[in-house]
Amino acid sequence: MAEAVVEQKVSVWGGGVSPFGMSWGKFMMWIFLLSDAFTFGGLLSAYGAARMTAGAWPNATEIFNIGLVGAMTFILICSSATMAVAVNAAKRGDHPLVERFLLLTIAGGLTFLGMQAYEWTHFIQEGARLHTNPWGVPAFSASFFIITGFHGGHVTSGVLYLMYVFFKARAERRALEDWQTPLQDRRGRPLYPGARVRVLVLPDRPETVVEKAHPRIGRVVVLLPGKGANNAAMLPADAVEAVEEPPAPPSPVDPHTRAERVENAGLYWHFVDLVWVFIFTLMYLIPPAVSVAAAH
Amino acid sequence: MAAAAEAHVHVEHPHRESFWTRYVFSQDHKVIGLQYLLTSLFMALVGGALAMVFRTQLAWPQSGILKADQYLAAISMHGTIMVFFVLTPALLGGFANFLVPLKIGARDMAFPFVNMLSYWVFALSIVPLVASFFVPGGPLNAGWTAYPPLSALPQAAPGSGLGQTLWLVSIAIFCVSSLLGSLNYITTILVLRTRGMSLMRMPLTVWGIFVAAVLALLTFPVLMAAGILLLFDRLAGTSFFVPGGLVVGGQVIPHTGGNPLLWQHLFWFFGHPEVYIVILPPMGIVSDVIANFARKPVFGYPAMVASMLAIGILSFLVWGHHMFVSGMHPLLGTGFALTTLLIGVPSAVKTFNWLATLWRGKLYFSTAMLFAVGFVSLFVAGGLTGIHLGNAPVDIPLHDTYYVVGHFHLVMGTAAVLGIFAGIYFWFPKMFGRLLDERLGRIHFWLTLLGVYGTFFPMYYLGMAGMHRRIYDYRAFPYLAHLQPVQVFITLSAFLIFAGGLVLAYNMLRSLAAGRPADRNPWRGTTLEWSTESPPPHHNWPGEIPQVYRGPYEYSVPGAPQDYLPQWEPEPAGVRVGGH
Amino acid sequence: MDASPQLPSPLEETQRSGLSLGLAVWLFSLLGLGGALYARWAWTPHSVTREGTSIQSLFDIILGIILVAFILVHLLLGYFVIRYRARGREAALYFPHHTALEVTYTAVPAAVLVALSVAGMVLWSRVHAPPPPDAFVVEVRGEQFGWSARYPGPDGKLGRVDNRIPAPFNVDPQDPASRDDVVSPQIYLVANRPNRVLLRTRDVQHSFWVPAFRLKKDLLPGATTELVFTPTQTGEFDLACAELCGVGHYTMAGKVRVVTQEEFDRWMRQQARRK
Amino acid sequence: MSEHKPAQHGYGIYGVTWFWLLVVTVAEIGVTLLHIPRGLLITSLVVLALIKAALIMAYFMHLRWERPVVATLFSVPVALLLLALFVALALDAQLF
Repeated sequence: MAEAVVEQKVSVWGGGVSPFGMSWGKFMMWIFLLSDAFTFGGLLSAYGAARMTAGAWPNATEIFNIGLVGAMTFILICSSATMAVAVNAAKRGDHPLVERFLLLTIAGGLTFLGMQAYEWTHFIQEGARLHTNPWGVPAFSASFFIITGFHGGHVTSGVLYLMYVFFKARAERRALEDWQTPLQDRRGRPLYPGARVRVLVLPDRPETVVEKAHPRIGRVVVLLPGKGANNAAMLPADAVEAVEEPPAPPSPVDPHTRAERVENAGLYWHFVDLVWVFIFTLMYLIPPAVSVAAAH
Repeated sequence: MAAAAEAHVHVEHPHRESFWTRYVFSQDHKVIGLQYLLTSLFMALVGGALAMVFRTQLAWPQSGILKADQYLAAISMHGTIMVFFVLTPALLGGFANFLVPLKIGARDMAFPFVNMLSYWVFALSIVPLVASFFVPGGPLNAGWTAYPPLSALPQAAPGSGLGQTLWLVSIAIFCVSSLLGSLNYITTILVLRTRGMSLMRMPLTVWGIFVAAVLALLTFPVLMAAGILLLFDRLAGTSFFVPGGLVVGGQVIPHTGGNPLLWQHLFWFFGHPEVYIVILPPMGIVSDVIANFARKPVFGYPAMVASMLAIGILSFLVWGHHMFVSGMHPLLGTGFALTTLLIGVPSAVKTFNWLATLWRGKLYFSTAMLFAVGFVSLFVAGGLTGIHLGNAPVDIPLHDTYYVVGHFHLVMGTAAVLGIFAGIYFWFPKMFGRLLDERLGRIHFWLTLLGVYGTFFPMYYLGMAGMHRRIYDYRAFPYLAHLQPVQVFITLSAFLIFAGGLVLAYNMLRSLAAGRPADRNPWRGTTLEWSTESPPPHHNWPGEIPQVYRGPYEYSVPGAPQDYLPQWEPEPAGVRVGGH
Repeated sequence: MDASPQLPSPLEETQRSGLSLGLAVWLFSLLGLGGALYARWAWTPHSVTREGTSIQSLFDIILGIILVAFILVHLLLGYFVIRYRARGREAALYFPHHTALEVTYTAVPAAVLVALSVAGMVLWSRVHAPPPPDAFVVEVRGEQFGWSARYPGPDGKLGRVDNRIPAPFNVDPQDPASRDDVVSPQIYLVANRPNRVLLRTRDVQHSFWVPAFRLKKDLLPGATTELVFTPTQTGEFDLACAELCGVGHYTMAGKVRVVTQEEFDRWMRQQARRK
Repeated sequence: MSEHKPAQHGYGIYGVTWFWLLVVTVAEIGVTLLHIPRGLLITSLVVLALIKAALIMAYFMHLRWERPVVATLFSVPVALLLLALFVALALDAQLF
């Protein structure tokens, strides 16, 4: 496999191709998830050990509302599915769809967190604390709070991560739209950022530099010379005229980076779902050999 | 990912950087590597000084220069500092950062920003550790392994108060730093190799760092999980590690239902791979140094790589040999004994390959070479007794005695340190453009070698006599009291090692200012780091990154114009290079 | 590529002679060998249990093997270092691999290590064999920082203990099985019959370590561990705590007395009378 | 780095995966309500969890479309190592 790497494309930066056939960012996300799997693995095996050490254990299906937990699982699976659609859409370049499904995923994550907060509140009201609980098995509530809390922390950071990706995707789509439909001056010549223009409405300052164009607003931001960097004016497009036409600037958005950002966030989000599969099974579903009831 | 893309864009631009971005919050792998290396060398002085103090106490227990709790604090901090703050960051931090991009032909790490972050998170983790010296009760008393309940209950020892909590916080932060570092090393090595640098053409140092980084990536999280649970036990009253019904110092402990073996399993699941994290990179460094100064290819390069991988895989499955007398299930003892002895096979292969590399070489004894040969000797001297300790029944009398102390200090402590020293003498000219002084280097070497043998061989003998670890005063034990002269001998030898360290510090400072200037390739080496200037410029090569044409150790190829064929030079006419 | 001037290589000027290093390697290995043999002969306690003697034999066999390997490797290392120093224009041998040699020195250590590990497994299962029902039973309790022991009385049963009970040895006085238990700071074992030492800690982890027995076992908080072995010699032997247990760890020295059955029975009758 | 291929499948596969994940989840809750022996129950729960994990990794995390080496290296060692850790812990938990 390594020999195949040799004659690949060349850049000043250099660098071959990963034997795993993926880019740096995605590869790093994967190995980060491997590492994180071991954090959860450590916690969950500690939970298993604590449970077996304790002998008797409360029956989680009786304490927690399994309907609610089932619904949480349902929500998380749905959000994983919407995320998968967003990733696929990003690969196809269907960006409005990406944004819509990212929002759906974020909504799923927030719903999950809300339900978890409700579940915690309920559990705490029943008398569960980190170091004690009415069932007389301290490790039961301790491991519940720590592990679901750690997972909830992952969901929270996942939601923040997805929000970042969403806003970045939206900003990039807008930047791209700006770039794809450059503003035209009143003679129909394209106005790229950096174009020198003649300002028609300000006869005393005939030549200025366009710093930025906002086609959707239909206005041009004109940087006025001689007045300092912050001296800008917003003008309608038909108030300017291009003096010379600079070449089109490179695209502000790298399609590959753009798709991959969504894909990496997706990997993280699916991983959080994956961990929940095991938490759901090990902490909620598997019944104890000897169960204890609350000492009310 | 974004950071790397930006770095890509900036390649051609001249760099205007302030002092802060250039030397403090630098994203240049070479600066970060040196930051790591110098920090860990400084920590080595701290950890070494602690050892000098408690060795003095042991040699002359009647002197009482330490109190018993101070003694325990000193040994615990010595272990912690040496493992977490010297060996790990010097190798998977210092050398990994400095060497990986230079050796595989990359302009920088894959994620320079994450790289900078990993150093500063590491620096942050030192703060609570040092702070623990100044809190009531002092630093932890429970040893670097911090076994609960001793480490979980503030009543159990003076250092089990705030000092222990700070220790856990420090280690948890360190785990994060280690994660950030490993992500970078693994990604960089797999993805950023230059044209022609196939996996089987990578220098063994890179292989060692790669396998060590994989181990760190997968085991530090488990330590972090254990540390989090222990913090909860200490601060929130949970009972993961503390069983019910304990009475400490007349006080009934409120915890119930915990399992102290859980900590031992989680800790050693990390702890055993950790010893390979600190020994695999020096194995690579020593292979590079020996090949260079023997002017000979490393013998059996594929076997060297295979044995590193085998050690890496097996190292995950041997952790239980630290627990043979802990009362764990006997079945586990059998399994762990088998895997532990199996891991001896690749270690033996590596030793024989180093010997075969020396055979009929053309040996130049620079200081780096002296340390490399010393490494081989210590690795053998320490590794062989692993056959005793890995054999479950034989471990029973030896466990937790000085036999173990001698074993691990030789095989993963001082051997790794000698590997680091070899690396410093070898790459100092690449780091700073000046050579270290060879005469001072030889003084450093002989002090270190004499000191190490004098310190750790007698520890085996004390272990055979039955001396158990971590005791402040052995005079209550008649079978140990008469061995005090041995203790004095050990302590005097240990002073030699520390003196050697001071010589190195002086040598580095002096050579930085007035060392002999070095050209690109002072040692006439073959690997890519020698193809660029000393020290290398920002982004490592002024022009294009060199392409790689052959394996890393083509020394003394018959028919070649000189006795080394660098990886970056195209095939000279009329020479057929074997190997890879 | 080579824009900067090439300076003379320090390689040409480094020390060539490996004589001192080679001699040092030889000297150290011989000293190491001598020290190991001397320590084995003069300092290692003579084993006074049947299991300890077997362990010691396996230790000795392995010691022999590793000392041979140690000396061989160091003889070669020292010889190569002295013999193959850089001399004149003679080049090094280009010798990157040799499959037969490599296979040999992988297979031989593997065979030796597997054989040793099988021997170890056999011995390990012997040391961990379940105790025979007629074994002599004693319970040893460790605490910060001392040892005490309890012996079942004529009923052969040890009563319930709970660390929180302020009675001697934390024995529950309510439990009828504990009435005839004898509690003492003296640890007695009986020679020439299987002894089952139950190990219990009151606070943190300790380790029961009698160098002359060549046996050791941790005292695990929350559980009872045990050692089963047969002492072969009477006498008084030193006991130490081998697991760091706090500030007074180094003061946890004790004695274990191995006595004949008659002597022990006599002592038990005395204790019962005193009660 | 690697050339960017557009996804070769439609969105339908996610719907199908989503459906089966829900079916397995319902089955998981369902088996806990049946009165079957505990050993069998635990086995079936673990098997169902592994099926879910495999579905998520294969289709949502796209391991089915990565090189086989990726799927192997990123799942088998994790599973084996964590299993080893868990077995060791489970054997020792019986002491208490």
